[in-house]
Amino acid sequence: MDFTFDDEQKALRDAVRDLAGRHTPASSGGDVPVGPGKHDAAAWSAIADMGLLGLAFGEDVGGAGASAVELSLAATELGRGRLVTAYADAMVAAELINRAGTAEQKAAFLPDLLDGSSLIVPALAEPGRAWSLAAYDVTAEGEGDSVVLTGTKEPVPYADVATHLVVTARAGDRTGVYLVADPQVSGARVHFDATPAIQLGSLDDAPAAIEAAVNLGILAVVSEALGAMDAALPMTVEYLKTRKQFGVPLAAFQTLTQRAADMYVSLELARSTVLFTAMALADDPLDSAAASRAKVQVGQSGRHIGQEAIQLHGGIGMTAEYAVGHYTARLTAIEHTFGDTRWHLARLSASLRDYEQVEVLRPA
Amino acid sequence: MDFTFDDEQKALRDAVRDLAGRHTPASSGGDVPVGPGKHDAAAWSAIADMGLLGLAFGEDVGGAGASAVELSLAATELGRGRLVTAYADAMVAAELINRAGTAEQKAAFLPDLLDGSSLIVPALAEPGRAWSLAAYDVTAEGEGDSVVLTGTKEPVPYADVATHLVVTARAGDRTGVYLVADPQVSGARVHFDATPAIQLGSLDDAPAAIEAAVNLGILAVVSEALGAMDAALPMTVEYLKTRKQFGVPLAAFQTLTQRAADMYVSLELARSTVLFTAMALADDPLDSAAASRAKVQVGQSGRHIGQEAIQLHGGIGMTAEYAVGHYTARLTAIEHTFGDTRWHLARLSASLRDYEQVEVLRPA
Amino acid sequence: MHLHLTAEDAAFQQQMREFFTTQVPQDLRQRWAAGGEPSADDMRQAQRILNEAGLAVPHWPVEWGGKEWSQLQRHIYLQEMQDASVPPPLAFNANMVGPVIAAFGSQELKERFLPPTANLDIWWCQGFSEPNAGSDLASLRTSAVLEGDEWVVNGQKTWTTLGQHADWIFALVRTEPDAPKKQMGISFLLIDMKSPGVTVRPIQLIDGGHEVNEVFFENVRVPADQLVGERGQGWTYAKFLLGNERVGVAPVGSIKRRLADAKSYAAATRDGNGSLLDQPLVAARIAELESQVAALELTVLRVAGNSKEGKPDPVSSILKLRGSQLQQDVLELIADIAGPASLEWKRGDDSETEAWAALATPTYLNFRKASIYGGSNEVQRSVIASAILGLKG
Amino acid sequence: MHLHLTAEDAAFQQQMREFFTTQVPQDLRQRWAAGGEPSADDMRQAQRILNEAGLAVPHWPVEWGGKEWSQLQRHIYLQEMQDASVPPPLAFNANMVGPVIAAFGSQELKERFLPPTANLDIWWCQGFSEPNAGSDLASLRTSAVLEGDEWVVNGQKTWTTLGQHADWIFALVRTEPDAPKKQMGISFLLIDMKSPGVTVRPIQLIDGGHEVNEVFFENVRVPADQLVGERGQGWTYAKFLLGNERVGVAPVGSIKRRLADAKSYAAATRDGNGSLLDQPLVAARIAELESQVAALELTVLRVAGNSKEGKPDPVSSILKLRGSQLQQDVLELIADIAGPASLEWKRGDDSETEAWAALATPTYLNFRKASIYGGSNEVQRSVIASAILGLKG
Repeated sequence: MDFTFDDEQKALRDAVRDLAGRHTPASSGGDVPVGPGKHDAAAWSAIADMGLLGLAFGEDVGGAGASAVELSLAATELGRGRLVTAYADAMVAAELINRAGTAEQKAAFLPDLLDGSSLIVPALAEPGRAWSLAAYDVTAEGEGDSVVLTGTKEPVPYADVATHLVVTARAGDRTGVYLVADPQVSGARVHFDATPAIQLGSLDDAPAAIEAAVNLGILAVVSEALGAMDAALPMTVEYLKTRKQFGVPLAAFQTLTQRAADMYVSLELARSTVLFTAMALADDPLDSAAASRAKVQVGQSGRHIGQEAIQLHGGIGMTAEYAVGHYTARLTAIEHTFGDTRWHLARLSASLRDYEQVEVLRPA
Repeated sequence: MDFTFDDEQKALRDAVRDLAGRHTPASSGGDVPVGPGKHDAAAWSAIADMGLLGLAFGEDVGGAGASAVELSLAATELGRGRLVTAYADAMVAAELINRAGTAEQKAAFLPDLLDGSSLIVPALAEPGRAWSLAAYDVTAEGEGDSVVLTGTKEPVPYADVATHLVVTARAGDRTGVYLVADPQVSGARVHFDATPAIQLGSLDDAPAAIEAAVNLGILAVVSEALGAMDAALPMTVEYLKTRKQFGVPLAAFQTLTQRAADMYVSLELARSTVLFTAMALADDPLDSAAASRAKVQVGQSGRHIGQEAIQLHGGIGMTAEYAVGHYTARLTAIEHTFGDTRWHLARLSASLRDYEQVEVLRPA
Repeated sequence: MHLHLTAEDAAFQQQMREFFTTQVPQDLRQRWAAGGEPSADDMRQAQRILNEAGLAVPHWPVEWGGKEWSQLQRHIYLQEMQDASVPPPLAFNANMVGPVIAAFGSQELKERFLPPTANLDIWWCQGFSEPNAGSDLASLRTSAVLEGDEWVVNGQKTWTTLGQHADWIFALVRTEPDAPKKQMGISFLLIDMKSPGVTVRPIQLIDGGHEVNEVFFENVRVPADQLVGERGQGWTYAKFLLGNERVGVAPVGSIKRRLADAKSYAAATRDGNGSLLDQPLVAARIAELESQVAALELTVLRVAGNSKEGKPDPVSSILKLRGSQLQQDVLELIADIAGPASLEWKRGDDSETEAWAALATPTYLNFRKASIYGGSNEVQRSVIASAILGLKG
Repeated sequence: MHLHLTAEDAAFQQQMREFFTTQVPQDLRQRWAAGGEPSADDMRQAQRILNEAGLAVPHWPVEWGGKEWSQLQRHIYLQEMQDASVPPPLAFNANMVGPVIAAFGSQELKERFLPPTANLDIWWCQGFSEPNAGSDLASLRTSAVLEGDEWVVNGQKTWTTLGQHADWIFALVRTEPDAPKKQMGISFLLIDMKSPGVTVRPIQLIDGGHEVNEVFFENVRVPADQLVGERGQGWTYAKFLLGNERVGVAPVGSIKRRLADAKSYAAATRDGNGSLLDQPLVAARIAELESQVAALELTVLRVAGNSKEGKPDPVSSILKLRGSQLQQDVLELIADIAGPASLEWKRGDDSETEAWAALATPTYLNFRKASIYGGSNEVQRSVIASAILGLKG
């Protein structure tokens, strides 16, 4: 059990931090974009060129042959830099293809995805429905190469810039995974009307593939959240040191500094959890309990730090000119991505009887 | 809608406050009792003599013909004075007899209970079982005057000083209410072994009687909790003002004073809720939603104030010589009496669909 | 101690309910209920309907349109208005500048300004905060120098809510720069926003909205008779105004409205073969918030009677503090119920995402202001600690 | 970044687990697991078994019984000890006075005291806090005046944990009353509790337990060679000691043990036809605590390597702060699971209430101390704010 980065990992972290710094969206001067942003194509090219899309995938399918640890490390820096890209989404799509697809399907789609030639994102959410790993309202008919999909997926982040979608759909009473090229997209809505699709692998393999892929997506977003929190806290601390009120710096108000200390605790708990989860998923992509616990801890730390970062900034923290609000907005979105804290607590609740204690020290 | 006490209510409050002050247990000097105390017989006589047992009951059954409002007001003062008596328990027993009993049964048992000649407490809890309004493990066989009970109730607070018990027991697949004289008591455990009992009223009436009686018990304990919180906060504030550390009063530490302010908010929210609940139950003893909301609000306020009162006192707050710890112990016991916050949230959850909003402004 | 409304108050409640739900157009109320950026036209229309019925400024002096309602009636009025999703009378007019002019203004100022203020013919905004004078208002630097019968104003105000719609601004300006204490030497000035030298610059917020602004004054000339009350007494009037601001400071009616909405959203959000309302953790959270909001409403009702005109009971700090917390908690719940649908802030034309779900996150983010503006929760705690508990802090 | 234990560490873990579960008698461990007031005999027996195996003071210098373990091994040792419910070596001996004597004492003092300290032949207690010197330790007033080759000690100490069992006390005393700063002029003195003039008075706590005491000194004569290190340097030694105290400051192993117990209690508590563990709110609370405790344990593992001997990383304040919170949360959960059964603290002979349920509330109340003693959570936050974040506070 070792939490230290080796030299290669440090070099990767530094390189991604540089990249992210160069592409960080402006937050001052006139209208700056707020809310869910447009995919940053320039940043995406840089990400693809640096090989960050392939970090967690084997060289046999066009990946870099590193691991989920390196993916997490890169995603943390992208989060720190507030980059708006489909990184986590593409990782889910890639893992869906990687785990559900046949050898031919992997060869056909993965290398292009991992080198950035294509942009594939998952279509999971259905309008009017709570988060679920299963599909209900989009249905698949037929098998093999003659499958058609019917129904609506929404929202599908980055659908507007995707070349393909990986879609979960109901097949009888099960959920399968399907690939659609050139989808019919309107904003974040994708409608299928007997739309031709390719079934990825078998229905038997689909549930595990979805679980592993979403776990990897969770790792990407909690890592991104770690980067966001790791940036929001120092900004807040700096503001407390420099901003004066009633003639003294805000740091003279003990109630504020004690709360900053609590934010630090939340941050460090999240950091340990994210790093561990990266290692755990690198070891076992189906360690869904680790993924759920990460989502819970980061959900709670992220809400705490995001809300307090704004509150401690005061009115200024509400403005688009201060990055702290953008971080909070992103942390809020991450909470609602791939299942919220409640969903993950409910999932963990279902298996409490299977073990006595959570073991984090594991013999090889 | 009016929250002000009339002159009679004020006079009652003052009289009970005096009474409670005279019987407040010592908390300094040598060994003082901690934890669930022995029933204070002297205080009990004084309570009975003042007519406080009969406040919520009609004159026809030997009561004072006041209402749940006056009961709440008295219980608040008993809580402020930290009196250890079976007040809430006796109120539950009285309401069980009052609501489940036949006219003869009421006449036989209520006047004695309400004037203090007898001490009747309810036996509800069963060992190894979570809180429940229904009985499971104590069973009743037979009907009318030839009923026998079998099984164990535990803990039964004040069983050791009770002249009679009102017992819930399983009759087939329903729960009935039974009266047992001279029970076989060992500590807080009561064992029935084909023990003769009198069935109070019919099985049909039992569920509503239990619900109303527990509602009244909830009112008594949340009122007591209000008195405890209302005493613990000023003690804590006084301590902050007088205790010095690093050469200045604790009140100079903003993080402590801001937390005292939050305690005040918790206290006032609880106060409003308790007063309202008294009025609501006086109006409708079966307003279980009001009782549950009171248990939730007072549960949260009580835990908050109890824990912070100790923390703000520091080490001193942990000692039996400071009353603040006794209040916290009692608030903790109240949380676990008549269903905890979780139990009441679960009960409220079951009926969320029955109304759009909680209406507290009610036309006559 | 009485549980029930008197027959009179119950009738009043019915009357208010009927008025708000029948006299204010439903489409207007639906737009307001939907949230998002408020429409100035809708706000004007609503206030004029209310004013015509004598319901826009019930707490003003009777001669200027007030009613002599009890605090309970005032609560019922607000509660029913919020429950019916009627835009409330603009606070800057009804709760801030109006009462100040009515209490301290000359007869001439009253006649000139109060009727159009009540009818929202003048849209007022507030010029108090400055970039370096937020919670510490007494540090303000905007200056007004008397030249002949005109004040010449220079400086900058900020956090000017809805200033983009405003016709006039009421501003605190420093008229006596050499006053011995910084609270002294401040005056309360009424300024036409169309005056040359006034510039409004929007501040963009993290939800994308433009509801606050910076207002710049560059040699703005203001007729001397637009100074309210006495020169140098602006601090006194501001405290009076901020006291009024706290009345009805916990928007209980709208919190309840939103919580009822949350419940219906949860029931409408499908989850497996049921709905989110079947999820025990969601249901318990709603039940808990209902209990907590009820406690707040009861506290509002209990302490409302304590407020003294112009000198708010410090207990009102409870209402502001707890009200903002619960408002934020309910909006957080709604965003969580929206779940994945909350990721899309702007719906396309044929979107199947519900409007409330798309608005959930920006609304949640927008209302982080509730614990900052109008006296932050830290300030409210300090008021409670010092004024109620006697702790200096 | 490596997930798995090395083969060596895994073997070490097995070795510890086997030792604790086979070499420490099960009945002793069961009594410890049951909680309640600790038995001095059990603590002595356990420490002597550990010491005989060289496991009582692994962090001491090797020549006095230490092991050169890695921080991870130290964590595994603690974790396995706590998981097996083995009473840990007495902190006053193993973590406090022992390391101080080893670092600053004369060779003579080391030889005289370290072996019996490791073996709990001497039971030490701590004489630091005074009635008016708690968090503000430098204000202490207990005095020691040199008369010939003896110190004459007068004064009072308080919060002396388990002082009723103690043979000796290590005390901070003021030897230089005229020192320019109050931190100066303090010395570190070893005092035999059987000395004439030493009186111990128990302080009763709200859980009914007698675990802390007041200790009075009235003209107590102490041989001069029982002053550790240099006269007037007591403050330096105390800081060193308090630094050591924070090592292993989050009792993760015992929190996990208790949480696992809580889960089994919930599963064993009947609720209708199922158990409390079937209640979604109970299950979610357990799942949440498991996640939070895992985050704490991972943080312990991550930052353990950062600690520098004698100068604790301020990050250890996280562990103390969060450790005490989670410890308290788990005990609160257990009291809630006990529910009505928690109302009975003392069971009669034929009681059917489980022992854990009867102990739940006193234990919950007792551990409110966790956020007060050993540097309150407010102090920990101040350390984080100032030493890590650079905020003065």
